[in-house]
Amino acid sequence: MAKSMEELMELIDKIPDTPAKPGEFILPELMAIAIAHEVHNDDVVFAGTGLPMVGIMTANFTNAPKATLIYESGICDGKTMHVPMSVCDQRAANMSSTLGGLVDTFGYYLQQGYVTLGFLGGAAIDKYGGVNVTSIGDYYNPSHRFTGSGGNSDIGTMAHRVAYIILQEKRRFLERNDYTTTPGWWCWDFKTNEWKPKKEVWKNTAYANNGPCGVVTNMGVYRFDAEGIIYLETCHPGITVEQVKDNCGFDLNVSKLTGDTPCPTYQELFILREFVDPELIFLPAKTPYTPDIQAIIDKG
Amino acid sequence: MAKSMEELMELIDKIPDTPAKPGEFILPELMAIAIAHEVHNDDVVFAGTGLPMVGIMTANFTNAPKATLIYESGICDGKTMHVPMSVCDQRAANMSSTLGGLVDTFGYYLQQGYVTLGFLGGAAIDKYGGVNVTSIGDYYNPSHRFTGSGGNSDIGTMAHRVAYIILQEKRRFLERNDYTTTPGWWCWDFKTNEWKPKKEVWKNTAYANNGPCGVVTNMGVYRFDAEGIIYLETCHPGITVEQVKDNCGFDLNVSKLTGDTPCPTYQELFILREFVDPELIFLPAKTPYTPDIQAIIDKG
Amino acid sequence: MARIRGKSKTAEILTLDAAVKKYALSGSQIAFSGFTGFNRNPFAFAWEMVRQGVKDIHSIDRHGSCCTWLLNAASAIKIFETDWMGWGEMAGKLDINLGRNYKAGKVILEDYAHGAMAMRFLAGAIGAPFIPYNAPLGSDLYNEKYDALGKAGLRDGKNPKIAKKKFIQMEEPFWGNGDTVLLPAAMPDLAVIHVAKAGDKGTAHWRGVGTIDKEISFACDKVVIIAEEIVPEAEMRKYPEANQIPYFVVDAIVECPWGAFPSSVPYYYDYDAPFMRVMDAASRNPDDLNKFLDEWVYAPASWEEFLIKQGAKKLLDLKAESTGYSTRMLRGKKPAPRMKMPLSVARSGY
Amino acid sequence: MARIRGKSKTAEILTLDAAVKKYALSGSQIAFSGFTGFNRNPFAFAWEMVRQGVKDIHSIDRHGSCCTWLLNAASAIKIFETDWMGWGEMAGKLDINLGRNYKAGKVILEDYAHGAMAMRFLAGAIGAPFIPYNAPLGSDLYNEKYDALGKAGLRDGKNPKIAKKKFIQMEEPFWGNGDTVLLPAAMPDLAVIHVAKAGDKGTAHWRGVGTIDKEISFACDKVVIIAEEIVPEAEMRKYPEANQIPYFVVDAIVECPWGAFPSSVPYYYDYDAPFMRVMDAASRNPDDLNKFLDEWVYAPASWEEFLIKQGAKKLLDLKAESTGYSTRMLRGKKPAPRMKMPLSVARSGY
Repeated sequence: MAKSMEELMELIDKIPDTPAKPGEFILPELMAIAIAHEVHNDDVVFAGTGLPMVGIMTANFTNAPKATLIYESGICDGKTMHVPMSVCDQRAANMSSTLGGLVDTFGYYLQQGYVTLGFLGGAAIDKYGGVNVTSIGDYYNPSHRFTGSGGNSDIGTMAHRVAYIILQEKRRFLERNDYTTTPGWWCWDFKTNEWKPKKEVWKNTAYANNGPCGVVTNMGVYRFDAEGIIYLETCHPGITVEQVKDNCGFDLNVSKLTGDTPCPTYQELFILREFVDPELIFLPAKTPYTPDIQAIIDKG
Repeated sequence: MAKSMEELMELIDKIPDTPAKPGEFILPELMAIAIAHEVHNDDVVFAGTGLPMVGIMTANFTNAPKATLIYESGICDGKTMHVPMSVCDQRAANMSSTLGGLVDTFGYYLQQGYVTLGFLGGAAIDKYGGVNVTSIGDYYNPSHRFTGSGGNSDIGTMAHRVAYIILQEKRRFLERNDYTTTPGWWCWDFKTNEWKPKKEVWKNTAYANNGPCGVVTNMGVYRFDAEGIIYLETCHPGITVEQVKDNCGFDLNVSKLTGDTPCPTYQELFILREFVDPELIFLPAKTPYTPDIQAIIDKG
Repeated sequence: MARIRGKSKTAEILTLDAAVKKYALSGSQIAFSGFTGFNRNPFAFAWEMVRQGVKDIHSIDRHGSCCTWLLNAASAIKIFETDWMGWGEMAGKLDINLGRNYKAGKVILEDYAHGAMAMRFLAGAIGAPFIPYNAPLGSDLYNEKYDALGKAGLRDGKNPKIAKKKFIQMEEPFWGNGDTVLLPAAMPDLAVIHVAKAGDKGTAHWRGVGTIDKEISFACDKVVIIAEEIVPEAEMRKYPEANQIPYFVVDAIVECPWGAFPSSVPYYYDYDAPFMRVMDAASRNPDDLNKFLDEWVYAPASWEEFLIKQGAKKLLDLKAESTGYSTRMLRGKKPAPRMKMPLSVARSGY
Repeated sequence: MARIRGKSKTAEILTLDAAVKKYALSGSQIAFSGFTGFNRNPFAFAWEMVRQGVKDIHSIDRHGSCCTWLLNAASAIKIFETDWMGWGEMAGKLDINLGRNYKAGKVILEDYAHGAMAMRFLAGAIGAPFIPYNAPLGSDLYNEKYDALGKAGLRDGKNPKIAKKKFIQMEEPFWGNGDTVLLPAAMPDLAVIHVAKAGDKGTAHWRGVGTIDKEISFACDKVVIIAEEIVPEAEMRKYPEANQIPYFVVDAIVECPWGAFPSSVPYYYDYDAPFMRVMDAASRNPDDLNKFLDEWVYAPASWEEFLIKQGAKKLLDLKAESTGYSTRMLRGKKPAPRMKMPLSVARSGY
């Protein structure tokens, strides 16, 4: 009765590529697809473990089949059959173009300027897209100590564009971070002890114009204005602007809101559920399909 | 009638390992074996194209079978069957341990301090073992322009010991070089414009105590004293001290002469002729064996 | 930075026990192979270190791993100089034992970033004292206030393995390219590298994801290779392009099948996510942790006993298929599907 | 130094003729693959450059090669920034054409050393603006008087490919390790890389001796791959560990069998020492040289015609055996012996 993967592949184009309705998907699915939509077909993408990885894998199966996926352990353009649990999972290396190492990914690819999009997580973010994955409170005696940078500070500043996924809470959306792991559009100039636009601090370097292009949270999607200040672009279906503002530690610009975050399409959800994470490693559970979609699947 | 290489291999231990007499070998053979004798069994040797390569290959077949041979193109410990014409000849890579590249050999091996012996050529040498492979006369308008450093200046200063092969002429054995490609035990300190012991110029660096340990010419073998000044150790058979001094551009210390350069043994010559350069690429011609040696070979 | 060696190393073949005794000295600076908790962690070596009571390790690394998890569990790490302090599949979360030891003031954390540590090991490997890197200006990683080793007074030049500065920001002098950051080379005492195969002379090789194990091997004073199998050196010479480590950097070789468990060795076996969950759960309170250590670290008579205790089913399930990994191991809530071709290739080619 | 690219490159498959026209611009800075005249010199590309009359090349390299020999023969090189100016088997001697052009004031020579150039390309590849190297203090290579590009007024910052200084000597600031030398990154306009195989998407691979072709490919703005054969990209993905160049650095792929002749491509064909002797002999006087260029460069209608003119016997003799090279080609005065085993292995093992 269960269909083979090959039979499921045959079905993809029969599943309507039209938006599902709220309630027909869960929040991690919406977020994974929102991440996927950040990827362009001509991107070289460098993604972190977790939902970013799930999102860019989905993109590689949907809207950005020609995008190059890089994993920091040294994997270039793996053609993945099973979702990796980590950036150095051999699953991610399947049929890759080259298998280098960290010097390749952070030196030859990233610092050399080949990476066009980084997609990363964060524990807290400031108004200018600066990210903290290190600690809250006094650095030497923190109230919370996180894992530390990993590739965050490298990828977040040397990729041409960078986007983040962050859990939205008042204490995570801040005017200023206690510790800036990865500077955003504004940052400290330690030479003059001034808070400045990053373009000035990074003057004349090749990376001066790189920076955050988007943030996906559990409540909405954000962009940055010409001054490098974050604003709300869309609210996830069912979330109000008031709720968003209540979960933000600074006076958030909501004047550019364009409406709701687009719902994932049935086809996107089908791919995500059947081909990206059918093992339910990152998705908490398999959401049932609506009866009409299930009918298409059953009919084969 | 001609013997196979395997039959010749069987003969090696039957050929006496006693010194041949002058006239039973040619000068390049003497020099190649003199080079071979510089190699220790626990050396990591980095050799240049030409006679150095022939010499260390011979050492690998005779007195230093466990020595590691490095070629600058990235070859580590090739087990060579046919003499390479160049340091990037695939023949040198046969059954090697690893095949890296120039970053490996000059960075990971040499600058890291793993190379114990460098064996190099030179166009001219100074009294302190400083070598010129660049130009004679005004650098910008030279009377002679040579190939330039290649790996000479790197290997000649970062290998623990370094030895050179140089054609001995008055204009090539000099008090000071017109251009120092590879400094010897004394060199210029460009910061103070003083000629100083290298140990002072290189103070506190890891390489301060590395330097030339020997020179092989067409006339003799040389060493360096505690002050870093070259002296004659042996004259090649048939060469007089007077002839050596006549072919030296400075007042050469000959007080430590120990006698004649040891003649190659019959076994060494057999290996050199039959296994190292039987194609006559670097040796000008195949020297006939003495009748008793030839008899051993013929008898098989 | 260069160490001038007057003669070539000769690798000796040792038992796990003897290699730990000889090379894993209390107080020394050690780097382990692999990346995160998933790939070629020399776990058996760290396990034996804990059994032998090695202490006060200065761990210098690109990640937290199964090795550092266990060393932190046994409070054997005094300085953790790294860039990502999670481990294994507990991605996104701090290693709990590390957090506990840090809160108790028993460990110094020195923060860098993946790229920065990769460059520091590259510099160490090529014998350069430092390397310029586009370490992000304005990041607190490169804020002098947050130099933990400096604050602890350990940058006084007395320890030859700790640089006098965490970093130096300087104006780029060749191209007018703004400011750049110099990072000191990493050059630990000991590299412990888990590989697939080693020749009996020391030439070593692995397949699959790369990490920076070649760089680490060259950056360290001493190198211990832990191999799934030791084969005749001649075997390794058939395809030298595939070998990453030349024998002359190797001090000791240890044959230890399944020695990277619970991490993976591509083409040999997969990682054991369920066992990593057991480890993580154990770390949540000291009693459970002690029970775990007693049961899994101190009780087994040998590494082989440890593996036998894991059971045959696990060894069967983890054995790699020709893809380099296993689809028989339950990693999430559902079994892995069998696929004939990646979806991206099937739909869009290369 | 980094070049921020807003999108991925997509490699296009071009003819030799079209690739030279599009990428080998007069006046540009070019690096060729291989090492000396013996290994993977993209000779067909240089040959086509001369035929198309490309001029004023700034050649930045680790060696003289068959490519630079031909470009010097046609006086197409204006700046030669390298470390070894012999070529091919004429080891130990300056390239005669280069010497003639230098004497005539038509070319600027900038001297470095192999290790220095390797490090400069490594820096260029990893996007670093410079790299510290133990460039020997007291060597005239690092004497400010002998900075030829500086003397020619070319270090004024106007050419973005020429650094403001040849080198900078500085005190090592992290370890008290004496003085070290900073070398500027190499970051040419164009890399021309001859490989064994390329996938039709651009992933590239070679076997045998390594050189620094991966570093060059990353250090340059544009990358042209000349391949013995273009194969389906899927073919290249079966053993990704063996691939050196990921497709996203490649701008163009040219299929050109025997395109590295008279240098070798290990496992494809050997170098042609006799033809290199013909080249060297021709360079000894201008009439012979012009005759050589007419006969071998300008007259053939195509690279295939050039190869056909070499004759079938040569192609048979040069074809590599399973060792990666050929024992049928007469290199010296006697033929190569057939051996079953290297003498060192037979007598002493590994």
